[in-house]
Amino acid sequence: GGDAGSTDPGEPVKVAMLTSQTGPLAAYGAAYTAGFEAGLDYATDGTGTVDGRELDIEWGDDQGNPDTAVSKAKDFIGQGYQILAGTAASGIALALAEQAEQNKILYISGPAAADAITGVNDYTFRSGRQTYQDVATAGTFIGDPEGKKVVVFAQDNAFGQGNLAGVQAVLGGQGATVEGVLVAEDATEFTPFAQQLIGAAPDLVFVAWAGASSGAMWTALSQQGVFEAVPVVTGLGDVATYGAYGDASSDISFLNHYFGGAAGTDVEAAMIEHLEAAGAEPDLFSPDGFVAAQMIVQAVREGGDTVDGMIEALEGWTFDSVKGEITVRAEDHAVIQPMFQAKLVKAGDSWAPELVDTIDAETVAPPVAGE
Amino acid sequence: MSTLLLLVITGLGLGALYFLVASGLSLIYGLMGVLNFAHGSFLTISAFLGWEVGRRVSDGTWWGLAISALVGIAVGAIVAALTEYLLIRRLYERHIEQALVTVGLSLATVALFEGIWGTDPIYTEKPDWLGQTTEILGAKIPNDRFLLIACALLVLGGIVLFLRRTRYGLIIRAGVENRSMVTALGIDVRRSFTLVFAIGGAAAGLGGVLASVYYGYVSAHLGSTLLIFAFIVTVIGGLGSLTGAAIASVLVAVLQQFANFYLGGTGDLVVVVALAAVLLVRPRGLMGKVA
Amino acid sequence: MTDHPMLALEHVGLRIGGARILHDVSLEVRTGEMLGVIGPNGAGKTTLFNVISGVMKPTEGVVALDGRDVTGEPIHRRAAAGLGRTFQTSSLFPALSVLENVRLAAQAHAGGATSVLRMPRRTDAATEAAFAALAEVGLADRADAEASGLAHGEKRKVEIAMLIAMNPKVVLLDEPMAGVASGDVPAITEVIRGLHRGGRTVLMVEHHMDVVLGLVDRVAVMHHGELLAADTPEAVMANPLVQSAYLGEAV
Amino acid sequence: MSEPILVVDRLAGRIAGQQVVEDVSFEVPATGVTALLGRNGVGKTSTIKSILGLIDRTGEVRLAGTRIDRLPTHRIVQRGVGYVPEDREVFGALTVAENLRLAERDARPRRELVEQLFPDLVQRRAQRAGTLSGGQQQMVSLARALVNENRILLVDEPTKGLAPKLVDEVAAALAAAAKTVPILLVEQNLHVIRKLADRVVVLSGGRVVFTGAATELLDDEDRIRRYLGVHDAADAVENTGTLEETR
Amino acid sequence: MHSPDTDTDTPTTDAAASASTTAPTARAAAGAKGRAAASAPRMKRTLIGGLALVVLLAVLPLLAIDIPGVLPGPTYTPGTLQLLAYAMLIAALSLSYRMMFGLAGLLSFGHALFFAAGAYGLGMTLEAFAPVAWPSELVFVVSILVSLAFGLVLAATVGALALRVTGISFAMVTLAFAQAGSVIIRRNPGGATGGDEGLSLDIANVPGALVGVLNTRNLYWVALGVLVFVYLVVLWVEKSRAGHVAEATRENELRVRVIGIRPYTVKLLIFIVASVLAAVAGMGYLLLQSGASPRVATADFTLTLLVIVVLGGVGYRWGAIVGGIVYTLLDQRLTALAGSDFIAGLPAVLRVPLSEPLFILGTLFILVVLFLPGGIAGIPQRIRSGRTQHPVEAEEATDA
Ligand SMILES: Nc1ncnc2c1ncn2[C@@H]1O[C@H](COP(=O)(O)OP(=O)(O)OP(=O)(O)O)[C@@H](O)[C@H]1O
Ligand SMILES: Nc1ncnc2c1ncn2[C@@H]1O[C@H](COP(=O)(O)OP(=O)(O)OP(=O)(O)O)[C@@H](O)[C@H]1O
Ligand SMILES: [Mg+2]
Ligand SMILES: [Mg+2]
Repeated sequence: GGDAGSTDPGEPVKVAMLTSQTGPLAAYGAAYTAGFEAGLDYATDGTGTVDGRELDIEWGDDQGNPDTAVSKAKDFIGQGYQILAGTAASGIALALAEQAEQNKILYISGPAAADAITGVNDYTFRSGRQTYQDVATAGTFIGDPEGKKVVVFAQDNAFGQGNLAGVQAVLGGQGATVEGVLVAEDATEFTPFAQQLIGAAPDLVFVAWAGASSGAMWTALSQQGVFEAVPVVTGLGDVATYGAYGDASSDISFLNHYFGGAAGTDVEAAMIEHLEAAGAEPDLFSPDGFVAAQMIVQAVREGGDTVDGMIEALEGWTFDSVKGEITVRAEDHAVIQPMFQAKLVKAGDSWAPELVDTIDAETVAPPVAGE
Repeated sequence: MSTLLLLVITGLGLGALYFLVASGLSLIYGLMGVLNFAHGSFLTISAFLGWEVGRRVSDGTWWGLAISALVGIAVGAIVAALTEYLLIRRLYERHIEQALVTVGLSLATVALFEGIWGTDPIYTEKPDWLGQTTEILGAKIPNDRFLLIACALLVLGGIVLFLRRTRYGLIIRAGVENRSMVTALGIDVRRSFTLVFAIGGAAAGLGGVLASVYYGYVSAHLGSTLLIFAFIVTVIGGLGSLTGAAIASVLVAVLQQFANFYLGGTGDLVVVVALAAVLLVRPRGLMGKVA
Repeated sequence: MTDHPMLALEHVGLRIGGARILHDVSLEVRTGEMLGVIGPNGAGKTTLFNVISGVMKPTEGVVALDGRDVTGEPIHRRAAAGLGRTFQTSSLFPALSVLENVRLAAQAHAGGATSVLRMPRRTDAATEAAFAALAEVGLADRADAEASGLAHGEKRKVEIAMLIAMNPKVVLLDEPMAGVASGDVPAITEVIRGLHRGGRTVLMVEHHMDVVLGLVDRVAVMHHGELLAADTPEAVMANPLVQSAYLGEAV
Repeated sequence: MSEPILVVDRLAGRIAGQQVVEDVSFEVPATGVTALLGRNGVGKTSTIKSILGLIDRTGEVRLAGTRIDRLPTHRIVQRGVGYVPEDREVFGALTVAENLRLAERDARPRRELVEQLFPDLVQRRAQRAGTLSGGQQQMVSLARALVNENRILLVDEPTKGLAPKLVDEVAAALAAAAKTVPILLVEQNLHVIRKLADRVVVLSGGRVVFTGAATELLDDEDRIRRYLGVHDAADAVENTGTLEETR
Repeated sequence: MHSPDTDTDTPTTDAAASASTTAPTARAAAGAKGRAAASAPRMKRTLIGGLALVVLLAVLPLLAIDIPGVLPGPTYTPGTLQLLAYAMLIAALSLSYRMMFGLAGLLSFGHALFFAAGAYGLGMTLEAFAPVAWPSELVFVVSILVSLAFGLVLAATVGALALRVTGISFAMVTLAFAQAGSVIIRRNPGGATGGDEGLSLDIANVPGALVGVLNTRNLYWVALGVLVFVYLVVLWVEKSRAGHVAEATRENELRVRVIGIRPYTVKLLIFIVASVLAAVAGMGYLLLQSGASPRVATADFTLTLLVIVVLGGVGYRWGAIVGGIVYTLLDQRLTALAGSDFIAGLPAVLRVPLSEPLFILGTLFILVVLFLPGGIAGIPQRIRSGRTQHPVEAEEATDA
């Protein structure tokens, strides 16, 4: 039983935030959290209240473990929380989306990139980009894809498969031949695959890689001379991974969701100022937290006290954010946003990203899910 | 052709890495009957401390690497000896409990490493030569594989000599079977046990430093990823047989390479299937002694 | 009655690696007979028992139990067919109680031993049989003790109680008196006699010659894996080879 | 009489918290064989293990005048104590040769002596001790103690499971050894005791109930019956001595 | 949990004799078998105690008991019920694992496979049946039966093969099967398992009463039902003749053969029963979590079970239950502790380790293995006997 479901106007609005504070994704969790706090500050003008109403924000640790996340979510929902946000793991985000639908609450997922989250149900929104947008960004690097051969070099897991599917849809749809070289997730030796890439003689190699093995993978590509043979593109990860590309850094074209300083907007400046005041640095997933905060404030401000009202307030909403103008597409809740192209340059002992180009939000907008 | 050669030689390199981890595991299991789940942690802590010291002395040079290796070996030996002294010794002849204690230790230490060094991998520098390749029959072989193979051979030879030339092997094999009878022959069996742990730990320590060269990073999970393969090769090779572990390391790694490349990335699957198949046909592994 | 021997070995041989452990052993034991098996240490007596009970498979020859060829049968099948044995060093279920040790033996014999549907009870037939067997060897008061804590002599008695509870047709006893205090020898001798009195066929390896000679109908002599003779005790004792290889000089 | 080699004073021993040796005091003279007797389970083995520190013990034990009851087992043994355990306790996974090599403590172990005593073992050097017959294992166990020079031997039921001929041989070997080293012997075979023992110590219920010259006990039917439970002394002797008659 | 009776009819000699240094865990399990047929009044008492406990657990969702620091909220709140239900399912799983490991001495590293088989089996069957036009209750029941059959076949196959070897080889063969299962689940063949992202429950044919946070209470009762069911089956098997033979097999396999019983049959039986029970717990898990994640198929998860069983006390059936519940609560609560202000205020030497829940759990576990060989369930016994060395005899009979 309990008194879940009723919220009195005037009472604080309860918001549950679930993200990794420990576990393998703790670093993403930290960036998201810092971004969220900056965003909340920005969207509420430093008051932490919306139209005089307190936002009562409760944080939970999902430990990168879906079971823990679901348990915590149920706990929150049971306590009457109607807004849930966060998580960087797609598996967890999908499980939470399921909870949101079953219990009719608002859920805004975190940095989790899976395309499947978009349009999964009416109650689920996202605050970050999705795989499709990454891929489409890369597609813009090679000019007209018609007749070109693209090889996707990825890990054989949901992330890699998703990227391959994305490339097939985006660039394949535009006339490119797309092949995948998928490597078992636990493989540690990439030298032969590097050979295979050269053997395939493509016009572009799209690398979708996450996790610790990326250093060894880049070393292998560089040692076997892949960069001399083919242009290589991949997504630029968070600050901690800048060292992973090693000598290959300067040879890779990076598509990028965000890095500190990429956007040059006023909102970004505000965010960075706030982050630095809090002792944090802007990073890949700072905007995701920031946007989530903006969306929550919007939902509370315009949506009244019903979940349906909040959904309505968010659907089709366009606003200025860190990366520029962002639209929450009404049909499937995709977040239409600009993307970046970047390169790494040597800065003393380490590497730093430099903006090459900003790709227009519409250019990389995913097709409406389910259509 | 050059792909085949590449697969075989990189397989050998990977096998060498497996063996460096498995050698200590096999020594400890074969002689003492302790299934040491904390072996991965010995490796990880050695890699971290080796890196911390090495990069301060001279980052990315041979000199720095040598320092790292020495520190890694020392740390591995000390941590392992302490583990034996503080935990394993109290549970002698209770092999299940010994294994359990090491499970607890690995849980706790991995968490601790995460707390200290964070969850992200920390990328490391290595001497330039190790990052380059040497061409053999048209295949560009990364040089660090040669280093791995050389070290694995050294460790294999060293441990075999230790077992052949000293009484320790004998003492420990007897001690595992009947500890009190060994003491009743006037032998201090505890010292031998600690020594074996230390040697196993030292091998893991060296393995840790070399693993960080191979992967190009150190992380709290460095050991756990390697440990499972080390277990597999130890078991396939035959528990307690060092040469068996060496042969199995190579077989498993090469098999894994080929399956990953030609059979759609099924390396892991093939390896576990091979494990089950070998054990069902030869329950004691390839070179296991008759129990 | 039966026209075949209870136990028959035909040209049984066993090699392990290059070593010849048993060679061309042929032996027939009549129903109800008690046969002593003697021979120097390492002659192959225990191995013979192992081959009969199925713990080891002979590399040559045939083992027949009650007229049936059992050479290829696993241990448990032979046991179920009525073959019971003890071990040279006591072999019990150390963490189980004495009663439980014996009851398992009784239950194995009664059938349905591994049924999940049946519960052992204080009052069921197997438990009663176990108590009876314990009473017979004089251990009824130790029924609840854990087997691992028994003194040596008591363990030997539990082994025999397990045999009684199994109610086997053929019994193999491997050195039942080893380590038994002189004072207890007569009592265990009596128990063995009781085993035999029930009409069972008994084979016994024993180095206590007085016990052997006092009990058995025939004595078989093993030497270097071969069966030298199986004859009356008097004849065997008179055999010069037995004297020189086994009995040795008088102390 | 010269000073005793081993003095045991108010020794008590526990296994897993249970008292198995209550309060045992006796001495082993510097020469000859002292037999430790008693029925099954009275604590003979436990007494020997207490002396060696293989089980928890309290009380005082002196070897040639120095206290050894605080020392760990291996140090006690290194002081020259040879031990032949009750159940042979050979290392089954090791070969015969390895078993013997492990036992060698002295710089010049007495290999020839052992080889001469147990020629069977020479043949079986490379066999794993676990596959030896019971009697062969007993030989390994004895050989492990005899291969070193010792100041005392603690021997627990050495003839258990041996064929009569070998019983004689082992008895002879022990008799020969006893010429140079004192022995504390646990034995059930009265015949062997009669032949070897100079003195006897009888245990009952974890305590010493009798000490004296061997003849004092063995010639007294009443004592034999009382202490060892043999109902008829003649029978007891016969038990192991039937052979002469039968032959 | 009720504590075992305080009266003991154990003769002292027996008690001490049982404490050997070699196999304390196994030993503790055996303990009171001689006293197996405990006196009737005692059995009645424990029966009543057990019933009372189940009834108490059953009415918990209707009460408002708050244990701050242990439970996240009062017992009627969905969060607490969810946590307790999860803990009970883990307890049920541990119980099945204990039957294999503690009773029959089968150290498997692959038990997680069967839990996953239950969870994924049911999830995939429900999805496969989703388009079928039968009444949804029927589909639900049929799906459960199909998954049970799947678990059974899988268990029989794996068991029949793995039990051909013993000891560490057995552990490794089970590990190999479980790894293979885990790899396959993660590979997401044909999109059936959802790969890394896990499988989400298709609720089309799941009874409405089991869906949604408001119905957590019902899921709690399902979990309690699973736990009681598993407990009763385990109790039954352990007390049966087969259970006793399994125990004997653990002690001395050759001896079992020689008295005329084939150990393989009994071991296989125990393996299959334990595995199917694990699958049942897995189904409960799928419903409770509205999905399944590949984590439950990993060897790490089996290791967690081992940790739970040992933490609770291998020698005691209710040890597995206590272990499962304590572990789950600790796992959750330590996370809360790790994030607390108190920890954040500590100096780094203390803060870093203490903010890692797994560090605390691992350390705790080591301490239990070293100093509490009977596990948590063995504490009352130790206090009573006042011994510090090893667990002596488990009063198994008393919690029956
Ligand atoms: N694997 C093996 N390799 C070589 N020889 C073996 C092996 N197994 C057993 N033997 C030998 O087989 C012979 C027979 O042993 P067995 O145990 O049957 O003797 P036994 O007559 O029972 O002797 P005891 O009276 O001493 O118990 C022994 O000499 C033993 O060493
Ligand atoms: N591991 C053990 N655990 C518990 N009690 C034990 C253990 N070993 C021996 N005991 C007990 O200690 C007592 C003394 O045993 P010990 O072996 O010293 O007797 P013993 O005189 O050598 O007997 P035997 O003639 O049978 O060899 C016995 O009552 C026995 O039950
Ligand atoms: Mg024999
Ligand atoms: Mg004794």
